[in-house]
Amino acid sequence: MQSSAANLLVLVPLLPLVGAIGTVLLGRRLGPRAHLPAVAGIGAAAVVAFLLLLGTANQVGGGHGDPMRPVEPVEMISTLWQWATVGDARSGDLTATGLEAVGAPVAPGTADNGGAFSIPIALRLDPLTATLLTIITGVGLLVAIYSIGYMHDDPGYPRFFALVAMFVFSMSMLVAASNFLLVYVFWEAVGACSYLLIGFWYTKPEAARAAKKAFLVNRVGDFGLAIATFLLWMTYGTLDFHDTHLADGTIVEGILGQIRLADEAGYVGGAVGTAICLLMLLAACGKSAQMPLHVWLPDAMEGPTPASALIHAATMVTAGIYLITRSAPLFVGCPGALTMVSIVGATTALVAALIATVQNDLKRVLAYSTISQLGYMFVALGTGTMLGFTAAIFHLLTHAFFKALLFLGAGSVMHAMGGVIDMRRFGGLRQVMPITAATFLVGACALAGVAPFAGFFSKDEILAALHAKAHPEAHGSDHAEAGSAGERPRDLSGGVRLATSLPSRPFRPASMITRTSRTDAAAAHGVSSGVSHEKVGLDALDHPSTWRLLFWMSLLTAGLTAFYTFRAVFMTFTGPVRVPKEAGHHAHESPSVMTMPLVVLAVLSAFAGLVLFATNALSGFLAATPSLTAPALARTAVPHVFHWDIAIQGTLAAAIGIAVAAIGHLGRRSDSPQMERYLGPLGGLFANKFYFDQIYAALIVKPLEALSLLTAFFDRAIVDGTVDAIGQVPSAWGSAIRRMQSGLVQRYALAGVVGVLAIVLALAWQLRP
Amino acid sequence: MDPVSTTAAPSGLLLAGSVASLAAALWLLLPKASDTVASRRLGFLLGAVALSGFAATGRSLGCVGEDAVFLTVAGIAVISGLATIVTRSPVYSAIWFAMTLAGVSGVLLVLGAQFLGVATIVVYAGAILVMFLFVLMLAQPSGMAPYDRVSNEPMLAAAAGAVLLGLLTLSIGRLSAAEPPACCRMPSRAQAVAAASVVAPSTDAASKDDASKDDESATLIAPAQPGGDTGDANEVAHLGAELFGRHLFAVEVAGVLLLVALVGAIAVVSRGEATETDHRREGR
Amino acid sequence: MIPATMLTNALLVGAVLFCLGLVGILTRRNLIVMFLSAELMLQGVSVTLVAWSRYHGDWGGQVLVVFVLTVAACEAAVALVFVLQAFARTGRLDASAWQALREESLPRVIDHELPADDRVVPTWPHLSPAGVLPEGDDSRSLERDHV
Amino acid sequence: MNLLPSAATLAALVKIGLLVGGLMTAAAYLVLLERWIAAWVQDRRGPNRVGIPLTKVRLFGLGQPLADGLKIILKEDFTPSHVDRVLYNAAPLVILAASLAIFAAIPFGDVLPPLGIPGLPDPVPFLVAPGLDVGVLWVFALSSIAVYGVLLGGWASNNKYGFLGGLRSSAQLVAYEIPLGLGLLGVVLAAGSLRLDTIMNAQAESGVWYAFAQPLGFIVFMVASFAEAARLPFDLPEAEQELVGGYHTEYSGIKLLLFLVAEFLHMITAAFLIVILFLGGWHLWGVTGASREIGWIQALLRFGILSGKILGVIVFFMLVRWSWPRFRFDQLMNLAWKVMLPLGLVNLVTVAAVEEFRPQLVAALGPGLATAVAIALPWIACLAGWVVAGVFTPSGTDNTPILTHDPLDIERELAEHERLERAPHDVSPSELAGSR
Repeated sequence: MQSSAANLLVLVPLLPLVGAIGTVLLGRRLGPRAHLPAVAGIGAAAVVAFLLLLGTANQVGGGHGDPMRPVEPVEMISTLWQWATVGDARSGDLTATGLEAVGAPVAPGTADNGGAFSIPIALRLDPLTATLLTIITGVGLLVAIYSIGYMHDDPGYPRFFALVAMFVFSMSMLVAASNFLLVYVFWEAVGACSYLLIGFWYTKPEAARAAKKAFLVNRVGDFGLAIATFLLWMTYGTLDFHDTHLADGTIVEGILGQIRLADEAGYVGGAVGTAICLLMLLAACGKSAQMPLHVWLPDAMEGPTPASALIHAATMVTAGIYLITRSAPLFVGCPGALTMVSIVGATTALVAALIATVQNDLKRVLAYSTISQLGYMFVALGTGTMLGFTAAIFHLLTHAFFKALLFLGAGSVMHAMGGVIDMRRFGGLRQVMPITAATFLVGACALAGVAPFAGFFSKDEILAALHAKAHPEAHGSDHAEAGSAGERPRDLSGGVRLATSLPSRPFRPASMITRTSRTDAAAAHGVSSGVSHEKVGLDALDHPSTWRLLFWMSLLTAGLTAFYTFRAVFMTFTGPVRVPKEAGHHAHESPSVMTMPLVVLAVLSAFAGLVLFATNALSGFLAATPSLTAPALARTAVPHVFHWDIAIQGTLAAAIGIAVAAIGHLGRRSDSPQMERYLGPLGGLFANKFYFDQIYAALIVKPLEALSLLTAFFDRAIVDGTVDAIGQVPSAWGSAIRRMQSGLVQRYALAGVVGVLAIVLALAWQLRP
Repeated sequence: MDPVSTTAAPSGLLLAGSVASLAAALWLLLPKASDTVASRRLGFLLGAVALSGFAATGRSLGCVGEDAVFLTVAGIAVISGLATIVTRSPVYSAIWFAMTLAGVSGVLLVLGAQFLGVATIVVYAGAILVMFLFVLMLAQPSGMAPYDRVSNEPMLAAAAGAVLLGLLTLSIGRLSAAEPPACCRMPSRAQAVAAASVVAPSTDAASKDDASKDDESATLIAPAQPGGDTGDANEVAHLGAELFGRHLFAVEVAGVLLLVALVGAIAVVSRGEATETDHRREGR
Repeated sequence: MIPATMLTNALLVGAVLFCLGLVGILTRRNLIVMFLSAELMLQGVSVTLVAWSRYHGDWGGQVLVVFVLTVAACEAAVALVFVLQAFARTGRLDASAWQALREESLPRVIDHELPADDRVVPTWPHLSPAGVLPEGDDSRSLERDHV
Repeated sequence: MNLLPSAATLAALVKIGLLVGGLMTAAAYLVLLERWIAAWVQDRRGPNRVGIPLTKVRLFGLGQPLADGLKIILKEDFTPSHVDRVLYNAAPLVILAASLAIFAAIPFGDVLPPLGIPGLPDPVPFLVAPGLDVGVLWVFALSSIAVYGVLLGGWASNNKYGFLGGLRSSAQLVAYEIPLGLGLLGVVLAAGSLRLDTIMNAQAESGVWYAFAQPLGFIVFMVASFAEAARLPFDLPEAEQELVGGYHTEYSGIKLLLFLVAEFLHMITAAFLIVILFLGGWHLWGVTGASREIGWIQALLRFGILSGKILGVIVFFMLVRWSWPRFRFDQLMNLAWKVMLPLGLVNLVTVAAVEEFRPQLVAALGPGLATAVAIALPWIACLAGWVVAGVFTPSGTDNTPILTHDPLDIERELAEHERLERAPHDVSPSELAGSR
């Protein structure tokens, strides 16, 4: 089973890669059929991924049902080959002095690693990976099929498909890799694919600028991931997720290996742990477009719409979610960092939703919506509970469906409108393109959280997870068995102290913190002093009042989401029929190759949430993911309950939003006066996207430009000047000496004679009696 | 004569003076833009001083009587050689070089190398130099050109040549002043032959084979035969035996070299002439 | 066999000839005079070789001089051909006319300061013309202007 | 050191005096002889009037050389203004000195009886430089020095006739030295020595003159000697009809005399060499014998025979002069390089082969027959060479000039001249010195 599954796993990235290479090689020859290798590759990969998903589900067993039952982690590793092996990468002293100086002990089981450093090209298959692979390849396949119609006239047709296939390959590798370094590599690879696809129409200045912007902003996050990777290796002595059984019988414990996961104290907290987690958060912010690094995503809409749907809505932007989910045990060890994840997510979700309310560009509405929904997922991740993680993945799944659907629908509109995407310039399109309108409406309902569409259930789980954190007492009964775990003797001191601050009942995650970095935790509560207070402050954020605020922010965001979604629907598809003149005479429904994926996605958007929620398949399935089987996490598992109160709150918020949108826009001309005229100064703030770009320009770009000018001057005038001056020396010598090369043979001979004479004289002087 | 001269080692001062005056003389004599009659006369004077200085440094002026012929021919050779390189007119240069050849030939005869002395005249003066003159007269019928009235770096070259001569003189003087090193000592056989030839000139073992053909006793045109050495009464025969005995292969190679040079010269020339005739044919 | 004094005498003569030839080949610019100087050096070498040969009573030196003569003859033949070809190209026997081997950007070395030709140009005897003069350029003289 | 001249030196001085006096006289009277022969050949009267001065005694005109000499000596020694004075004056001296110095190595044979003078060998050889091992080379060396006289005289005259004459002369002399040397080498090979007296003695002892033993060598040497002496038909250097007077056009008075004397000395030298090398020297079968022990009568006889032979050769020279027309220069060069050189090589190889296998021949055939074969083989080679040369050498069969254009086309001549003026370096030496 393992070997065959592993072999199949290799196929998932390999097939798109082959497709990409085939497209590159054969693209010109195939002409209008250049999509064939890529689509075939992605399609085959999708089939394989689905098979793997089924296989994994089979192995997990029933999967559904009792969350209290300890779940056996399901993990299959296939090591293809060793990429690089270094005998002793650590000089030895570094472990002794450097890390101790930081104050963080080397985690147990890593000191005997001897600094050996090896990078295996290892792929892993676990429920999380299988789920994501299915999403990636499935959505990728649909997008690729859609693109056949969308891109049919483009001169870069083969290039587009090669890039899409390459992206699917990179993304599959990213989620299938079992090593932080490989993750980093493919993290960069998807970034590169994203860059190339945003700048697909590179002759367009806006596209080129947007690509550059996306790339540069992503660099900030990538930098965080790089540092995090370094720190991980310094801390744990390995970068592997999995345990490695060496030939001599010893076991190198992987960071997310089952040995370390089983050990409560296996993860470093404190300064180092928090730093690692915050750096990972930074990386996730970059890739998943969270504040303050979200600015690239709206601009990335300059790329082809299928690329936007695939990369900037459904898959690549979820890489941050994946990273945090995968590193869940690390985050769980650092509650401050976890809380920061939620804070960042909630803030992003709210701000992006606010901005989205005033956007007139259909794709930009969807882009900000994406940012907002990703923020939602971050909020869920930040709860640090089993419910939160599964909710985030659940929302990721449903969001992939409905956001891809919405983007493709927007692309369909754009395709029909001759490239015009400004909602004010068209209207009433439901009569022109009914399939697009219907599927778009399904997607909008899903996004807005209208029951029983997919978004409703996933959003409900997120709100539930938040609510559980905000009101731990309300969910107390669900944590019955968690309390006994917290009373283990080694956790007692920290747990008791925390218990004093939270008298109602001991809070599990907090007790875990005290276990891993108890001195810091003690310092945070004033028992002892002398350690950094910032960390105390950060951990102190993990307070129900904070979570309460975050809950309400999320609820507000849900309402806003419903508003801007239906605003877009109403502006585009209702009211009198108007078509911009760029559309010409072919303002018609898109071809079936484009509408078919829409329909498929619409079906998925409509029913996936209900099916998954009703069967509770996803949470049971994901619980077998090794990362999520950490004891501290597993203890937060709750029985599968539908929270009516929260559902009602969410639905209410959505209904209010839809109602406001209907009041403002239903049946009106889309170019009529907008809602934002009631917003006053806030309208300007939203329309200018909270002045993020301007703030960045003023705070970072301008000083950097000034610094660049300065350094450029330094480089050109002083460094280059010095180098040139040094270069001038031999040049001057040369120009002086080459005057001797007059071409007159006699002078050459004279020089020779003089030289010989000098030698003879020297010899005579040496041999003198 | 005593092979090891009793005079002191060449004084450095004398040598330095000789070198300096030779350099100055050469510089003054070589064709330059700033030539005057006076400077050339001074040059000649300095040249004479320098040459006598070198001769004195060489410490070989002890016996005029026996070396008179040698001194004469050597003087002719050296002075003509100097004239060869300082004369403006290339034709005169060639004539002076012919004089040098005569002098060198004389030196060789004095040294007892009859064949080489005469062969030098035959080959050099008779063939090579005539060809040079031929070409000179064809190429430059007026005799003198602007580039014959200037020199290339006369000062440096004169200094280099003078210093080189000084070094050579120094080493030659040291050669005679010191005991001859082992490598330079006469072979014992040669010593024995020399001793025997002094006692009984006609019993030279080396010349016995040819004695039947050798009707004349050893009276040579070259008066300077120190020690009555008759070892070269059959000089040509010996040289021939040496050439065609030990060095036969080298002689063959030299013959091939001559042939190759001949063919090469004709090839280069006739290619030029071929174009000439082509040109003519075209013109017809 | 010759005594050591004769040896040093001859060596000195050889050295002088050699050095004079060296100076000549370095300074004189007429190609043929340069060759003469080279031959002068060869003469110096020949004298030296013969002197040593006679001093040692060994024939090798004289044999070598025979080869020197041979090589000189070859050299003269080939060199004269090349000199003639060179003359055909430049119209001069000037070694400095050949400067193509110089550094690319360097200017050609040109004699700026030539000594005045101080020789007296004699007046030529003129005969009264007889017969019909061919049509032609009177300024073009078929005579050499001077020796 | 005895400052008095030794007996050998004194003897040499005496010989030199005798030689110079005799040669000068001979040269003068050979001029008379030539004029007589010219007159005889052309069937007219030669000089027959000048006899003893102030008397009516004519003596068949034997006084003519004296009168000629006196006249030419007393003429104005005119030096043109445009000549290179130094070389102009040096040239005749060079040529005369070289011509005279040749005789230092030429032996007159053992023509003196024993004198018994202490310090001198017995008999005293009538040879200025006895014991010169390289006699033949000496002759060569000095005849090549003589080239300088011609070359420099022509060049220094600053006259194009003289210049062309000088160039032609040098080219001719250099070219014919090679066949001359090849003819000589056969003799040297046969005799085994470079010494002329040894060669002479070898012929006397064997009784076979080399003219008979090496006919081809003899012919080659003879022709080359004519060319070396610049006698007709090879007198290209001073071809009167072409070059006015050749290299001595500008000379007059005593300098011209020196040139003329040198020419005659060349002829005498050539005659001497021919006689000594090929005609047995003083040897005559049945008359002189080959012994080295001779008395006065024998010595005088030998001297007479030698002189007679030389006179005969000179007369032959003169007869040839008045019998044959002049060669063209290209024919001259063709003859040297394409006929004489190969023939000389054939001769040399034949002689070398014969000499190499002579011991085997003697052993196989006996001395008499061996000598006959040794003589017959070179004759066969000679005939074969003659035929081959005649067949394969075009210039030997076709004497008409190879015309590439109409020689009377003045326009073309002018154009050609202009072309040559524009690019004087394009003229090849042979073209300049050639028939154009």
